[in-house]
Amino acid sequence: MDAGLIPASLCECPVVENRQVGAYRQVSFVAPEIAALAQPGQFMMVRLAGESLDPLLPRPMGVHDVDSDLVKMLVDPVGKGTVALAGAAVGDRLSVLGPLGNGFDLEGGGPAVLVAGGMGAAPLTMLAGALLTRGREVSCLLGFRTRSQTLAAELFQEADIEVLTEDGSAGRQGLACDPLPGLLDGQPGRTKPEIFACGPAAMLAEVARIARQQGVRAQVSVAAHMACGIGSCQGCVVKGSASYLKVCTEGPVFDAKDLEWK
Amino acid sequence: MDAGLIPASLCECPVVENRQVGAYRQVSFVAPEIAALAQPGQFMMVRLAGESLDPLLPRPMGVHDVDSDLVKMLVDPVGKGTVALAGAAVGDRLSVLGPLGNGFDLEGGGPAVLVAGGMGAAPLTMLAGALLTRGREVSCLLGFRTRSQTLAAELFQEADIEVLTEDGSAGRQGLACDPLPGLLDGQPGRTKPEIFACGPAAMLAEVARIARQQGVRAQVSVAAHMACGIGSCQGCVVKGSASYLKVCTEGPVFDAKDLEWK
Amino acid sequence: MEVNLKTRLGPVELRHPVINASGTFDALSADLVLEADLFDRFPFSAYIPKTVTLRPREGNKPPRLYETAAGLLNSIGLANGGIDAFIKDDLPRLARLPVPVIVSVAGESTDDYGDCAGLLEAHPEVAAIELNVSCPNIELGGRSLGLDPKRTHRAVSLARSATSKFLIVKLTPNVTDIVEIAAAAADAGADCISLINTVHGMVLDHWSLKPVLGHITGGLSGPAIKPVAIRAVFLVSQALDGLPVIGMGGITTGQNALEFLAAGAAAVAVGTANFRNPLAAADIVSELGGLMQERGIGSVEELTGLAQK
Amino acid sequence: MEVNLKTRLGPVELRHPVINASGTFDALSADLVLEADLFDRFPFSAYIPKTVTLRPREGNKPPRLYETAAGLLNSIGLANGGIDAFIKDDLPRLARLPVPVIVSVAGESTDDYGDCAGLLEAHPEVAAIELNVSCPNIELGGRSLGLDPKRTHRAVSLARSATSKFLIVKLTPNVTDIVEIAAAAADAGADCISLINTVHGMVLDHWSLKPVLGHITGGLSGPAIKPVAIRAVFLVSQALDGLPVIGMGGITTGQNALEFLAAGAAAVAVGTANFRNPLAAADIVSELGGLMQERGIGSVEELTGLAQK
Ligand SMILES: Cc1cc2nc3c(=O)[nH]c(=O)nc-3n(C[C@H](O)[C@H](O)[C@H](O)COP(=O)(O)OP(=O)(O)OC[C@H]3O[C@@H](n4cnc5c(N)ncnc54)[C@H](O)[C@@H]3O)c2cc1C
Ligand SMILES: Cc1cc2nc3c(=O)[nH]c(=O)nc-3n(C[C@H](O)[C@H](O)[C@H](O)COP(=O)(O)OP(=O)(O)OC[C@H]3O[C@@H](n4cnc5c(N)ncnc54)[C@H](O)[C@@H]3O)c2cc1C
Ligand SMILES: Cc1cc2nc3c(=O)[nH]c(=O)nc-3n(C[C@H](O)[C@H](O)[C@H](O)COP(=O)(O)O)c2cc1C
Ligand SMILES: Cc1cc2nc3c(=O)[nH]c(=O)nc-3n(C[C@H](O)[C@H](O)[C@H](O)COP(=O)(O)O)c2cc1C
Ligand code: FES
Ligand code: FES
Repeated sequence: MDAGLIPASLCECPVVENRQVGAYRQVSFVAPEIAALAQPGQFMMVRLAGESLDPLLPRPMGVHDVDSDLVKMLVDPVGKGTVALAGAAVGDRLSVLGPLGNGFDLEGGGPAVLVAGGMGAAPLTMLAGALLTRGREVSCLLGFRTRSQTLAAELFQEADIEVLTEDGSAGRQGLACDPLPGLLDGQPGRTKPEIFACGPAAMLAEVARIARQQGVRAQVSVAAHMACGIGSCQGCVVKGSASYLKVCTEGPVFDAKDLEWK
Repeated sequence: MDAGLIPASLCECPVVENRQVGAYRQVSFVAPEIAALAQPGQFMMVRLAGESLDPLLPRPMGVHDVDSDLVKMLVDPVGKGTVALAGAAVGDRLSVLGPLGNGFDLEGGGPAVLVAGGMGAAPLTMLAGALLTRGREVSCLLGFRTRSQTLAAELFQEADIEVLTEDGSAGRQGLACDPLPGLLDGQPGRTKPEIFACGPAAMLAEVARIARQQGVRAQVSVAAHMACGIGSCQGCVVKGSASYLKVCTEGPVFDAKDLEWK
Repeated sequence: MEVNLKTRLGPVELRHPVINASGTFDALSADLVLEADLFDRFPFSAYIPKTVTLRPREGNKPPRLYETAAGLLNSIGLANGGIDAFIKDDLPRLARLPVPVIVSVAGESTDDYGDCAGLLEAHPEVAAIELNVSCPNIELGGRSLGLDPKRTHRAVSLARSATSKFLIVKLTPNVTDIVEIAAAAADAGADCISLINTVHGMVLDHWSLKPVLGHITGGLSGPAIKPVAIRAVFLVSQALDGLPVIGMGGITTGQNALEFLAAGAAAVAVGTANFRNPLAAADIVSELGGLMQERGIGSVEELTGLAQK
Repeated sequence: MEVNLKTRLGPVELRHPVINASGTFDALSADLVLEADLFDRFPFSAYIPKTVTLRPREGNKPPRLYETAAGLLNSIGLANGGIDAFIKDDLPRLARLPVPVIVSVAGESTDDYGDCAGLLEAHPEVAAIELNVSCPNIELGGRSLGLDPKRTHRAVSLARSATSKFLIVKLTPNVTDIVEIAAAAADAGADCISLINTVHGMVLDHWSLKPVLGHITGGLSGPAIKPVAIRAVFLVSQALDGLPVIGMGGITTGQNALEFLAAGAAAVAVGTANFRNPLAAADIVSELGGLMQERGIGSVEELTGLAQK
């Protein structure tokens, strides 16, 4: 998880599609520079191009998928900025800075378990693809609040998937982490899997706890409010084991053991 | 020019057309209540419906024309608020409060001279129609900066029109007021015309001067920054001969003799 | 769950916590311009007319308004007909309102505060008095009185001696330490603190590059100043525990009102948002009720000060 | 017409009037993340790194940021590695920049200002020093030093005795009378006043209704505060005739920069707008040139203070 040495660029990108996927909007836009460079787990700073000062700043959005010149993001409209992005119409222009952040480290070997909570599934589609390409075995645990929130399993076509919902309305009832200990132990003679996780803070803390307990490596993608996305403002920090770490340039993916967990 | 006793209403109005007219945008929207009540010279407080706080407030816009359920405004995009209104797309919704203000007093008799500078022509279309319906003779002096700014003469179909431009690129060279003294005197035995004027402050001051000199009545529609449009904020005042007058409720049309002119 | 929106400012009972900010809603003018039944479906739970002064004031030279990013700059300058005309002409008409009337007064000298309060004392239609010690657009020797704790103390003391009515003091945020000023007002006998008046500001004309406002500088209101207002409400209500606070500054939604109440206000006032929509307060009240329900907050009393706990 | 965009801050010559606001652009980090030639086409005419303090500071507890209406609230808390590390690690790398470097320092005690200025004195790469007496996010006995004219005077005097470099003092707008503070700084030997640092504010979380920021309160920046900043620049540059002012607060366009210069600034700084677009300053500079041309204003000198004439 080195600071990316690939230069990020700022582009004005026309929106070519905006469709509903589960409870989210999947927005596709033309961004050849970003499409060429983006790695799983990287993100972009995105806003509607134009003069309006409300919303004022771009929002961090994971690279959900790349399809030749197109970049796709999956937007969960939780507040002012994401509502504006989710409403981008075909033909609208986005101001996009990216790709940013380190992305996941794919160099490890052995099987991979991907754990996602809610929108955390967004960046994992690309990751699953990249891991499969490298010949790694991939299983996914996808947790959601309820059926209407679940992300279509088609997002993870070739991987082995288990969907969980808190209310049991789809897949198994429970949280994304529930099956994790079972997947990690009980496989004598096999390399222990590496964990890749993205989701709410509480889920990541649980992933970190399980990983430590089982002695496996966990790469976690964490969220933070961001202003700049390029290391200028020091606004996006999380507590590392020694000092504060900038999520935008030192993350958003961290080795769980390098962070402080409450 | 009594304070309107007709109740104004606040409506969300879908835009059905937005077309270029001269250098301006003519935006038509569905507003049956306003269409039914609006009088020449009245205005509306208009903004794009929605949550964005920039622009924050509605802008005063004259009622340009009414066509059964439709109301039309003519927008000169001079700043943030008018640029947003000029960009309203078909299907967008406007938040509209109106009709507001007193409008022109149509009760006088005799011929009428309408004097407009630039966008000041917008409210005079309806006025010309109303005066013609009342059997009054109408001549219009329309002044513009240059040819590209002139408002299509079709806006004033049945009236007698003279177009002037400052650079002579269309119609006669000069200012809207230049021919006014000639129209007022030199007609022995006839009732002196009444003046109706709308346009920049300097033009209105000149109209007031000529009217005083020639002893004719001039009704002038004045502009002011407005916040509320309904007499709440006291922000829109102009200096009357005795005290400050609120443009939104005591105007926007005043008898020129009731205002203080520098 | 039943949500109880009632609140009270001392003896003044309010059927919900949303009143208007002085100078931003003229009920008499709006009643003429808007639908005929405005007084019956009045959106505010109490009505505060624009600040009145002892003598009539014509107000500042126009232009008096300019929109800024998510804000509004104004320099009205307390244009009003004077307290005598107010008592004679407006008060009887306002008595028809279905809600309590709170009268806002400002002094052109410190003594005026006592005189104004004294003149209102005899009128039962006046439910409470708000002392505006904070208008940025009139100057007493160059500085508004609410910038100084001693002068604030004196103005409030004079009014306190002249009236037994519920006494609200409205403060300016343009000070180094607003808690110090609030404490001075409380010490002088204020029953309630109103926060905030507008923030000092100025704009230049795009083209001429000269100040837009006739008065050169003005007061900033609207969503732009909401964080400044939330902080003031939080700090003052925390420091003066027990004294009710009326919170305002940029409230445009029920969510905003919820936040001011959580910050420590017992009631909130809507100002600039009235210019976006003259009946905005009705929406704000119903949104507020819905949001309290969603969060399981049963009453305004329970909500007030939640952010401090 | 040729427009001359050059300006100067005392001995420091700037090729145009747009510099960055401290804490809003990290040239070393941006150089890693953005295109490889950032240093060659550096958008600012001088570079100010984030404020450094005598000892390292880890900064405030997150969350440290929240967007408000046309504004940004932050409580970074002067996170920095300390002045020794800055001089050793950063300064040599910054010397590669094609523009002068102005170093911003803040004290955790009044004496620190003198010590920091003294440590920078020996380094020719430092073109000027900015004393940040105005950070709202670190507290010296609860109050930032720039809130008080006497303490400001003392801090500036200490720095003045320690350095002969061009000395800029950056003030907070969160005071009753900013001209009084500016005069104290000038009297103590400041060569230039920088205006404004952020405005005190606070936000509550939509859902939990608790303060969002780990530090509870923070500083508001961005277009929302532009009217506050324009007023401060206008009043201070009028009062301290002759002392150059660096204006900032919400500048996002060339038009905005034009207005700050007209209000009285000799140079302007771009802060929050860098977060909308890290190369915003390049657009601002070219827009500014175009607008000056349109208005027939031939030089920054001619433009500075136009609003006051
Ligand atoms: C590296 C990274 C990648 C992301 N990828 C995606 C993505 O692919 N799709 C997506 O929909 N969202 C993604 N997010 C989250 C998204 O950026 C936030 O939801 C967004 O910034 C919220 O802005 P808003 O104006 O809509 O909400 P606000 O009104 O600012 O806030 C609404 C609520 O969300 C919380 N919130 C705001 N910003 C953040 C944040 N950055 N992280 C966590 N909570 C926040 C607030 O505290 C509040 O409770 C990502 C965040 C990061 C840091
Ligand atoms: C009764 C009335 C009727 C009007 N009818 C129309 C109409 O039919 N079509 C139309 O295009 N415009 C009309 N206007 C003018 C229009 O309201 C202003 O141009 C608009 O408010 C400017 O807002 P803005 O945000 O676009 O510009 P801003 O950015 O606010 O200002 C741009 C420039 O316009 C000036 N300006 C701003 N507001 C006003 C104002 N109210 N009057 C004069 N100058 C102003 C500013 O000083 C500045 O120089 C009318 C105004 C009034 C009072
Ligand atoms: C146009 C206007 C006029 C105002 N007049 C007064 C006034 O007369 N007395 C007063 O106490 N406050 C006055 N204020 C301040 C408001 O009451 C309120 O404190 C401030 O605007 C902040 O609230 P808001 O952001 O909701 O508008 C006025 C504000 C505006 C915008
Ligand atoms: C995230 C952030 C960090 C800041 N850090 C500093 C700082 O370290 N030193 C300082 O003097 N000002 C700091 N400021 C204030 C800015 O330099 C500037 O004075 C203020 O933001 C107003 O300008 P703007 O509206 O253009 O951002 C910071 C502002 C922001 C938003
Ligand atoms: S978002 Fe600015 S440093 Fe990370
Ligand atoms: S616009 Fe508010 S009183 Fe006229």
